[in-house]
Amino acid sequence: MDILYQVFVDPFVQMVDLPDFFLQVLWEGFVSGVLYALIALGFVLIFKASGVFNFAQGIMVVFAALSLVGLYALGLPAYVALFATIVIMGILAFAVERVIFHHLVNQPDIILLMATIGLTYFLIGFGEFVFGGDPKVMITEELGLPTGSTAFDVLGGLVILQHIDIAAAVIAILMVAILGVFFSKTRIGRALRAVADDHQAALSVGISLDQIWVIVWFAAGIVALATGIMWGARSDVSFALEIIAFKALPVLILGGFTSIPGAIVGGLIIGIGEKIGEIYWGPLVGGGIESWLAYVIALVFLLFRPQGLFGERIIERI
Amino acid sequence: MTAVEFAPAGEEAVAAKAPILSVNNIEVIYDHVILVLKGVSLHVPEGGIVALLGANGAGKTTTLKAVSNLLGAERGDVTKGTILFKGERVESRSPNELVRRGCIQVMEGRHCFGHLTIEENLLTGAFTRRDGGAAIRRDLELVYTYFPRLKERRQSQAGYTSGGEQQMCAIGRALMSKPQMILLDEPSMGLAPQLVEEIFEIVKQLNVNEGVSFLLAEQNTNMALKYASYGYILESGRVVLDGEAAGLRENEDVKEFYLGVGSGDRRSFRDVKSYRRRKRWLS
Amino acid sequence: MLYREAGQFKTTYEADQAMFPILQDRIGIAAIMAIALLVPLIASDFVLASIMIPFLIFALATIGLNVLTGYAGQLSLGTGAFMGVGAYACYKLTTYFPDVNIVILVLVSGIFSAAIGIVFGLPSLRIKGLYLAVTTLAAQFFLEWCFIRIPWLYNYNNSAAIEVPERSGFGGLVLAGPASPPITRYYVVLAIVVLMTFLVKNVIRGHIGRTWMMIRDMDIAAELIGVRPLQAKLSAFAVSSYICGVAGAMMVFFWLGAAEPSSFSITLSFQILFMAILGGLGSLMGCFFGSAFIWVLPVLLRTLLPSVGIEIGAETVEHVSRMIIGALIIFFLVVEPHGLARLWQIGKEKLRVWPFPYA
Amino acid sequence: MRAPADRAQAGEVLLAVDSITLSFGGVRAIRNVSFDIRRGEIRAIIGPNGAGKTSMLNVINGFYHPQEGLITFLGRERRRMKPYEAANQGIARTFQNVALFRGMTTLDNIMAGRTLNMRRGFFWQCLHWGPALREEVENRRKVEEIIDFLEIQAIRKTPVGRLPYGLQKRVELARALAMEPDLLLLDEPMAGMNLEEKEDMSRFILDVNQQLGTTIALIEHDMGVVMDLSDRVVVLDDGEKIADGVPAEVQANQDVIDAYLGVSH
Amino acid sequence: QDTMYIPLLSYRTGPYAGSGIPIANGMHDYFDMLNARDGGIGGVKIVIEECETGYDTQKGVECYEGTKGKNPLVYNPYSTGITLQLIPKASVDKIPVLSMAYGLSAAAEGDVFPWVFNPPDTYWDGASAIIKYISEQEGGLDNLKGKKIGYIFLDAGYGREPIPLLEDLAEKYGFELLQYPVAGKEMQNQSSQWLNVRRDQPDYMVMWGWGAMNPTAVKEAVKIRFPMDKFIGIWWSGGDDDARAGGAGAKGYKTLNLQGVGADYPALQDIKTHVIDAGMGQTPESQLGENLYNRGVYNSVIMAEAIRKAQELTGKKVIDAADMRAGLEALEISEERWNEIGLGNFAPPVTISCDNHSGQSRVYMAQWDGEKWTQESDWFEPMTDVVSPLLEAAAKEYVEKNAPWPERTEPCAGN
Ligand SMILES: Nc1ncnc2c1ncn2[C@@H]1O[C@H](COP(=O)(O)OP(=O)(O)OP(=O)(O)O)[C@@H](O)[C@H]1O
Ligand SMILES: Nc1ncnc2c1ncn2[C@@H]1O[C@H](COP(=O)(O)OP(=O)(O)OP(=O)(O)O)[C@@H](O)[C@H]1O
Ligand SMILES: [Mg+2]
Ligand SMILES: [Mg+2]
Repeated sequence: MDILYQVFVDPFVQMVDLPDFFLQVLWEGFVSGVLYALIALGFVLIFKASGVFNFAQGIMVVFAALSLVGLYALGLPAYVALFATIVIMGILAFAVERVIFHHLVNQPDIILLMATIGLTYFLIGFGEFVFGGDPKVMITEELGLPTGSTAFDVLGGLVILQHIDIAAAVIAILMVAILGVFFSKTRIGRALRAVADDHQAALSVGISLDQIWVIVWFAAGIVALATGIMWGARSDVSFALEIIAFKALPVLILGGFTSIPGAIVGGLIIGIGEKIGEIYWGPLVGGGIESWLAYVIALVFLLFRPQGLFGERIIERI
Repeated sequence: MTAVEFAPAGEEAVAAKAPILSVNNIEVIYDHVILVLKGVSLHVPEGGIVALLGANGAGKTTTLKAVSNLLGAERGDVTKGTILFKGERVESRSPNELVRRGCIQVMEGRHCFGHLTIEENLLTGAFTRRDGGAAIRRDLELVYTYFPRLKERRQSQAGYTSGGEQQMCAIGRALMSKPQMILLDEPSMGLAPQLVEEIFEIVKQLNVNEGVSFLLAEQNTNMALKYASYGYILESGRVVLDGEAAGLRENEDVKEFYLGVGSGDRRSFRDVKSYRRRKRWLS
Repeated sequence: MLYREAGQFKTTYEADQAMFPILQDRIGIAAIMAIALLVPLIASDFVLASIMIPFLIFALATIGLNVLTGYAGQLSLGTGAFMGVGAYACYKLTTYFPDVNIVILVLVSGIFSAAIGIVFGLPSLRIKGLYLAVTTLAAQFFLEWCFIRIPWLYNYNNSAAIEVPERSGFGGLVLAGPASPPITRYYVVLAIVVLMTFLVKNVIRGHIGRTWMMIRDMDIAAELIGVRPLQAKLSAFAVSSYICGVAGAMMVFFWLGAAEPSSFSITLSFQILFMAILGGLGSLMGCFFGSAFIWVLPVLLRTLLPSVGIEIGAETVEHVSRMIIGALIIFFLVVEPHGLARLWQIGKEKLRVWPFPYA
Repeated sequence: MRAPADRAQAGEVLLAVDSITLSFGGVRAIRNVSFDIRRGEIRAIIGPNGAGKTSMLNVINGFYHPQEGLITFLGRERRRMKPYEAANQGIARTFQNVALFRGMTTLDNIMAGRTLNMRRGFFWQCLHWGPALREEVENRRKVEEIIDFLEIQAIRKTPVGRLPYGLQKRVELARALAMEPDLLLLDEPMAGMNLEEKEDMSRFILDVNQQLGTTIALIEHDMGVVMDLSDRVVVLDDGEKIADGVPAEVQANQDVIDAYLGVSH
Repeated sequence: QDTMYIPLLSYRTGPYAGSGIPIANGMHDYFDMLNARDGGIGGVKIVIEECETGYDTQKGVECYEGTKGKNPLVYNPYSTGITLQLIPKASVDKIPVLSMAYGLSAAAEGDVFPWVFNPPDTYWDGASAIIKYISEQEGGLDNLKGKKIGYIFLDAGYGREPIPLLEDLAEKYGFELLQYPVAGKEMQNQSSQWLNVRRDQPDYMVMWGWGAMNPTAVKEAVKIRFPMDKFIGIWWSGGDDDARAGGAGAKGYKTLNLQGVGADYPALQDIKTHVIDAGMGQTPESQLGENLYNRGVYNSVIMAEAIRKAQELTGKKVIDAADMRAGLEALEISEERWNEIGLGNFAPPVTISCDNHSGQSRVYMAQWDGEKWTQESDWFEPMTDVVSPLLEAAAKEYVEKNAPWPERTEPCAGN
């Protein structure tokens, strides 16, 4: 009886008891959801456009952020460094296409996945070689991003909003909107989806895989940069960030690998769900359930919709 | 559809026109070790329809893929020989460049984009075109008049359409690129008899009205030789016989093995009593 | 010329279905076994303890994963956790039964991870492909969490780590624990790995293995032929987790000597997955190639790089070796996407037609 | 040999589909179709593209579940079955878009058809010895018979992914035969074959039908093949049945000519 | 040319590199300086070889196996996880393990762990010192009753090590201990933990963080407006970069400390001239004198002094691992000795004995002033009286759990 009370009643009592705190939890969940969504967005871009599950997205985030901070440390002004980093991501996209995917047309998904894992290894080694392993501080202010926080008196308590978090949310939503339109409304967007379905057939109708891949990898690179800036501002820039990328997996899966809005909705469900779960139910089992709760949430959704919330229907026909 | 009077181009006509495609003595190896084409040469005259015939595994698909440069995706390589399209070497050109230059392939086994709708599939065919939305719309309507069934199913995901519908979609998609040369791999496969005829009529129409050249890999020899001007017969990766379509139709061996009109009338499938190990041109 | 099967005729289906139908292969395998047995004579403790033992253990874990992913086509990212289940099971078993031979306990502990594997395999009936990866990831992170949050598993040690107590058997040989010599552990590991590989090979070439491959290649068609998908998938999960569990127990008892929860983290899962893919999915031989590539090569690079070059820092060695590994992974995939095993196959086919370049 | 019309009258009803209706969202693929298949006959299903032929086969062996209607197989009525149950009951099939196990060799693909006949448990499988080996060899013998029958000895050990299309179709037939079915469903077995190969294939189909007594349902677009081989033909158009009868009847039916055959036939 | 060989299991890559780099630099540079300035120790050069572990236990063990054939004098695992792995191996291979102020607290019991050393203090000493400090802030141990003390820690061997002691003290002094574990892979994503902190409103926060966990925690604490002067890190959570990440808001953050900070010591100046200015090593000049860098130097001082002691005891110039063990066991760095080696006032005297391998030296509280660490309290003793019996009990328990654990056979050489 007691246990039932603790599981089914008490958490809600707590929520009502401290409504300001509950709001804060929701906000934190929202913010981490947005950040997860940003990482997931990079994955979705590449997956949607080429059927490649880009394992290297996490490391690209770190790589982009490190380049930015590193270039700034070399004495470049912040905006020049930002521009130079975008150029670097472009070069990376080009190199990735030339060296790797150009040769792996029409290979099974898992092979492409493996290739991105190889890329991950390479980028980690290369990144640490160039930038060193010590954590660096993100140049938030120099880039003109807001810092500081505002506290609101609501419901008899304080809700503290970090300005950088608000900026992150705005940027993420903008990106999702732009990319969403790009994919569904343009000629290139259609071609991208065709490539993801069947490389060989896409080639046969004259879609240039090379070009397409450079475009999406570049776009993913820019998303990675945005992600890197936002995450970097929250903690700092180091290779530890790479691990965060795993959080994007349940988001992706929940939203559906191919859906851009799915990334943001999935991100929010996961972000808010895991915060609430951790804060209100976590203590019952000793805390730390955040590490797997996201996956379990995703799993539950998947049992009802095996292709994720917004994913394309898995075609089963014979 | 308006029927156009059609006569196979005469010998002089073929000779007069320069070949739009010529394949010279190519060799293809899969997976580094499996030699599949052993010196295949063939020529498609500008505005001609050439049929490529042969048993299963003879290498028809491989030949077409070699031309359209899709072998790379199957880990195959052209190791010898040259391929010229409109007088230019194209072995090292990427497939999309070839499409842009006007040579497109309809792949065997449909290969529609399963998650895209039929209409989106057709539109991807126009990817390389730069002549504006209106022209593309017009051609889309044209494809729909060729294949009314596609219009009915235009909003369905291609992955869920029937085999024949997918075949139509694949052909229609190729037409959308406004090609000068189409490599057709088994266009009639899985189509209802009526449609088979219609497809060949479309081929003929495009050939006559728009001057599109065709290289046609086909098992329906009867049809193929009826519409083509010239034919090549492939056996185990070699060209074993070639000639004017009319001439091939009269060839005794061709009649026996490909047309089924050996001596006298059509045999009934029921009457084929034994699996005769039949004579091959090679072996 | 050397590698020809011409003239080797088989008169029975038994002979045709033998594990190594070609004489040269039989000679080859005998040679490899002989080398494996003789390695300790020349190898230093370091080679045994840090190269050979982990190499074999990883190869076994890779076989486990390969059963699931390579043969049954179910992508799993939870290998590390399943290995952990085996390790903790073995640890608990030896706590309760200190006198039972540790080798037996290692083999028994796999049963526990098989059971857990089945539970996490249940969703595979509905969820497929990359989406299934999430289930296994849930398993990975949930189990990892359990390894920390259930102190009973590590006998309430403060550090949440388990340490291998000294265990002997087979007439007084010290098999596990800090005092056991690498050579003993090497032979034990070798024996287990060879035995398990043999058993798995048998299962693979029988109808159960075929069922798995059917599910992998086209699950709908398999179902229409009469395969029960649930049974087939769960059996693959069970066998795979069993093998991974045994490998995990061996990893702790015969190699590391101790483990913390983070030893079975997602990193381990990925490491094994790399080995499986790079070696070649759906090939047992590939598992050994993959393990050698991902485990042995970096160790060699780390030990060799400093000795060839000029003075470079330890971390530079690490960076460079990572870059090299990454580049090599890409290189091999570009050369042969189907893994080292396929490369080997092509090599053999080339040999077969030698001196001609192709058949 | 008996005349086709004669054969059609004989034999009990092996399978009957009764008022089947199947729709996917808005698409009505099959509308209220009934027909039966008698033991020992070759029953052709023809119709224009998208008529619902493949869907019909899918309904019969349980891959699609019809919204309405009943299936009676071997005297048992059912609304739906699981695909593997259908296989258990003795229904085997080939597929329009080749559905071979691409990662396996020809031999393994055909052995896969024997899955239901192989029951040795895990223990013996591990050892691959004793009963397991005996069972394996027994089944291999059966498979080799089929391989001989279909003349595909040369490609026994070739991975099917490398085979040309026509041979893949033949391997698929072999796999279906390996199941020793009562009812064999063939979905366009001769698509993409030239005449010679079609003749071979016809021979195989007839032999299967006559020597093994297997009942066959055949979808095919080559009218020559259909008319020559089949005992009775059912014609679907746009999901509806428009004709049913012996080949000659069907061929003369004006609806069929309009919807499917076109004037020239 | 005789040399002595010391492998350093360092990590300059991975998520813990932020803490690992200054430590490794400090350890490395001190020996480089001795080699350059004095020609080694007792005339014998020290060969230092780093082996990159990435804070990964597997790799750590591999480093150990790979180097143990080269006659190493002593191992510095720099990871509690790796230390735990090496403890049983060390007594078999007869190589001492020096886990300076980390690792297994119970290893201070020299009778049970003759090959393991953890001077100058164990984690339990550290935890007790922090509680003692808090009690002083509150005006006495009695005032701890009813207080809430939060404990945020890296959920690994390292962060879990002090929990038994903290629980013990909580019971004894009646304060409530709230635990906030941070999983290794969630180090940079601590918002849940800090939300919980915000809800629970603990009076003090104690942190056992390492690597990327530290700067993130400091930032989060600033974010929820936790009073920074009530946020106390263990000595490993006191990297200059860790505090710097919190920006202006981090001012007031405290860390327990074992040694002085800043470069105003003759020995450190020698490092500057002989190593950094000479272009050796990888230390950027700004790092010299930072807290974790000096910690690395301290670690090397302990080794160097033990080597000297061993040379003295055995009369040999080139000593081996067994001699090193004896040297460590007889180690004594008195105030004069600190002065002699150019590190006067750097740290209090350290004495190790055969039965006490830790020494339980004095510690002090440092505070971040927004730019650098400053000494906030006097040097004070940890609660030795409480900790000692617990250590003894823990060692006993370890032996029971790891039966059969070898009896100590090594003779006691020193004092
Ligand atoms: N990817 C591949 N790898 C290895 N061998 C292949 C591959 N693709 C085709 N082959 C081999 O090449 C030969 C020719 O195949 P191809 O597909 O060109 O024949 P085809 O004439 O088109 O036959 P079909 O009429 O059956 O389509 C066959 O023997 C086949 O086994
Ligand atoms: N799973 C499905 N989802 C949606 N529509 C489907 C599905 N399966 C079949 N259809 C539709 O049902 C109709 C009948 O399809 P079916 O495959 O049975 O045709 P068919 O008679 O076999 O044609 P073909 O001769 O071209 O193979 C088609 O229009 C097809 O698009
Ligand atoms: Mg073909
Ligand atoms: Mg069909």
